[in-house]
Amino acid sequence: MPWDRNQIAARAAKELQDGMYVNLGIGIPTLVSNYIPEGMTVTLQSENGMLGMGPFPTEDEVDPDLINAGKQTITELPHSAYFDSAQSFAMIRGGKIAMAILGAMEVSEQGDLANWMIPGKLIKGMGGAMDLVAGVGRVVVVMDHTSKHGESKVLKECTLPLTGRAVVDRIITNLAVFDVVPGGLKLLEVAAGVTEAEVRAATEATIVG
Amino acid sequence: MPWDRNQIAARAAKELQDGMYVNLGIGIPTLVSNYIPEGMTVTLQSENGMLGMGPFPTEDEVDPDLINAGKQTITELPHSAYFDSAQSFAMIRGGKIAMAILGAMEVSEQGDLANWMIPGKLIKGMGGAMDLVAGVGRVVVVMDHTSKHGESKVLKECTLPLTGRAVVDRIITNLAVFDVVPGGLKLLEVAAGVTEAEVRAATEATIVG
Amino acid sequence: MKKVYANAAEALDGLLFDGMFIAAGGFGLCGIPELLIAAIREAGTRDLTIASNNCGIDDFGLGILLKTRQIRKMISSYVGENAEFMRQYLSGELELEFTPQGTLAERMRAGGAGIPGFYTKTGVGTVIAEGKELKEFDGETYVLERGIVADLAIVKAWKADTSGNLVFRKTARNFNPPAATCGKVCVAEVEQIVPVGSFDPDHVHLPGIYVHRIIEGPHEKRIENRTTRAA
Amino acid sequence: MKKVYANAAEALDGLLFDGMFIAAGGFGLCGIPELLIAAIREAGTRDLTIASNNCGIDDFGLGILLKTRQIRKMISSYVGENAEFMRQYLSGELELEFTPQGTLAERMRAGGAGIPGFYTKTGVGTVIAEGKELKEFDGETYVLERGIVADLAIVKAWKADTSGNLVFRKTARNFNPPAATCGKVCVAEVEQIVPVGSFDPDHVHLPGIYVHRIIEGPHEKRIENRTTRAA
Repeated sequence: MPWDRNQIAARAAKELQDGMYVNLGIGIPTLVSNYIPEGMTVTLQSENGMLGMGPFPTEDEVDPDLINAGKQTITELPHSAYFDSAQSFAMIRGGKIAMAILGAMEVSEQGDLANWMIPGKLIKGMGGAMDLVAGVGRVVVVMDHTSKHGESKVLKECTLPLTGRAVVDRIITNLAVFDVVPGGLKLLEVAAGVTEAEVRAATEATIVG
Repeated sequence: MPWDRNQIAARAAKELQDGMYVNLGIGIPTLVSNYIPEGMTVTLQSENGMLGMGPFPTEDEVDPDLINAGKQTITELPHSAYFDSAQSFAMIRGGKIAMAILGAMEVSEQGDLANWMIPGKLIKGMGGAMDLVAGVGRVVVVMDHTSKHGESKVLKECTLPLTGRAVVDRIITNLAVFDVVPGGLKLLEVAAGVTEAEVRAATEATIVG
Repeated sequence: MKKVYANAAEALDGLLFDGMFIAAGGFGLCGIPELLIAAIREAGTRDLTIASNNCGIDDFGLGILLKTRQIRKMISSYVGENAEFMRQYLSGELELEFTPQGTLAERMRAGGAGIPGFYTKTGVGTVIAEGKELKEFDGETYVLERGIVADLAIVKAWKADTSGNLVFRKTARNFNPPAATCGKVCVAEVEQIVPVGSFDPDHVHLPGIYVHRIIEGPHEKRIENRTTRAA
Repeated sequence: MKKVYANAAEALDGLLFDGMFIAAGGFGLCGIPELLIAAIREAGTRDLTIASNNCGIDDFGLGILLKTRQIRKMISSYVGENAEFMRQYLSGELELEFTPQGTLAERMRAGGAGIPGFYTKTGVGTVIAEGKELKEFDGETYVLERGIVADLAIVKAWKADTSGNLVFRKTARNFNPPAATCGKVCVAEVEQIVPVGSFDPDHVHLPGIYVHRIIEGPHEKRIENRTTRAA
């Protein structure tokens, strides 16, 4: 069985280390915060101007002045700090964030990432994603391996406009986990119940090693 | 009689306008704050990170964490705000300070200013002066008209390393007040008891108009 | 020098003109200058270029100026939540200068800080860098981005003192400080105006030197995406 | 991830090496990391390049590292108060990269913000711009200045919480935040370490992400120029 959204998030949570400052993108990446191991301190950055993002609020706690980058209401923690957007991206661009876990529309074997537009169809905008992939220490992408039509989204070359070139370090899909290495992708792990042959069949990118 | 230091400062204070944000340099410029007209609100910036600089402290009020750019102990005011040096010079470079009143070793008829070093002899450093003359809305220089040896310090060309090129708007010396205009300096005012002939004799720069 | 004005219309009096460039604070609907935006709609100022991370939603925030077609061009990083924004852009009715969020914030800060251009890695190798100058530093390629200076900055803060010092609250700070600094004139709307001396000078987020006119709320502060957990 | 260390020597353990580049906070003797400077003297680390607005005075602050000849090069805007600094510079024993104060602060901020270069008007037409790239923007000439990234940043704050969030006091803030951001590692000395939750998150001046190690005072906080008025 391929991993579901929560299983992908749980696998991505294994990338976390104690003391890390991490930025989680919108969608599956946001779920990663549910799987931070007990006893591990991970500080979540929200690029709209906060370090130390807490859980969603109870109804009583909802505050219109306290949202995350997905515009969801959130809460603060004892070690939280607020700052403006220029400062927020100063720390992102300056490499102070150890890791970003982001969604993807497409990823390539060179580590290129596309996740902000489909020309003529869907324009979301890059938001902070271009800054994140350019600036943070390590970029982990979480995504479905294939499109609804069964086409691989793990490609030799991205077809969509890029968010960043050669920026992805690790790819976690519903089928497998890869590292971007010289010459292509290195298969590290396969979802339980999925065969390596199935992964290879669903992957357009070169798998090496 | 040429003006003394306090009279120069009093004359410079006439440059102030209500609501102005002003930076005062070290030396005579610091004295200008003693001559702010009653009822006029002038906010003094100290480039080490403060707006709303107050008077010197009483002995009881002395605080090592509260100094001005001349490293003198000072006080705060009800509308004061503190910020870091990057923010301080962001507002200086960004033209938010309406006026700076600065000392000078030499000034030229093009509005060039030299006030930070005498090669081989005296090195103070430019401190924030280069940023101030490049960034603020209006630069007023206060200075002695001549050296101890009677040589003019109001020159056709500065001989010392420059702090800024074509940056001075108005010059207030112990003898006279000039504006920097196309072609040279325009004599606006002469100190009481000083003759225009004396001013001209003490001035190497071209006086026009 | 009185900075306090009675309402948004008075605070904007004499500052608006067709074809002008406005920088606006806010992220999504959080910390947006909702009163000033409404006053600009009432004033009917046209052909606006607006630098703002988002463009509100269809019926709130900058979205209301899209509806009235007062905006000619947006400089933004995200259009995701606004159907009309996307529609006007895809149909070519609206010009859109996509700018990565961090680059946008830094462009505002730079413009306010007298920095006409800076280099960043963000966007190198993407369409964002096309037509822009590239430069190598220590073996890496960077793209030159320009500082923004706007005719007018409109921002929202939590509190102001009468000298214009601003204090923001939580993530409603966001783009407001950098936007404020890049305006030739800055008008701020706040929930409460307090006397000078009310703030600890160490707690001021944006010094009054950046703020020329101030008005006091009331603010709706609409929530875009109310997400809660069980108590 | 414990950030709190027992003393300056322990906090610097493993971080010092000959020929290294250090960025230091402080302006004059105000807000200087006096304990960390003393520990660097004890460690005897040599051939230092130090970016700091000033270099202390003869017997306090960075001046003590001049006396021991541990400094090879200073990046500073002002040497005025330090006779030994001026003497070593004029005699050619010390290299000095004069940098205007605002350019120095911005170079630190830029380095910490992933900006390798920015343009400024400051210094154009002076010796400061000699040998540097000039560029025109909108008819005005600007000079390219480089971001600074230091091996180590040493800063002084008023208080830290155990997660490294820093709060500064009055004008002792000065260069400390930009210096902290430009270090690959940042060690902060403070007058008091408090538990997390002690600070209002809106009052944190420098978030803990920038701060790797923390020690607590006591600080002498010497006054350079005590100037008073009659009570």
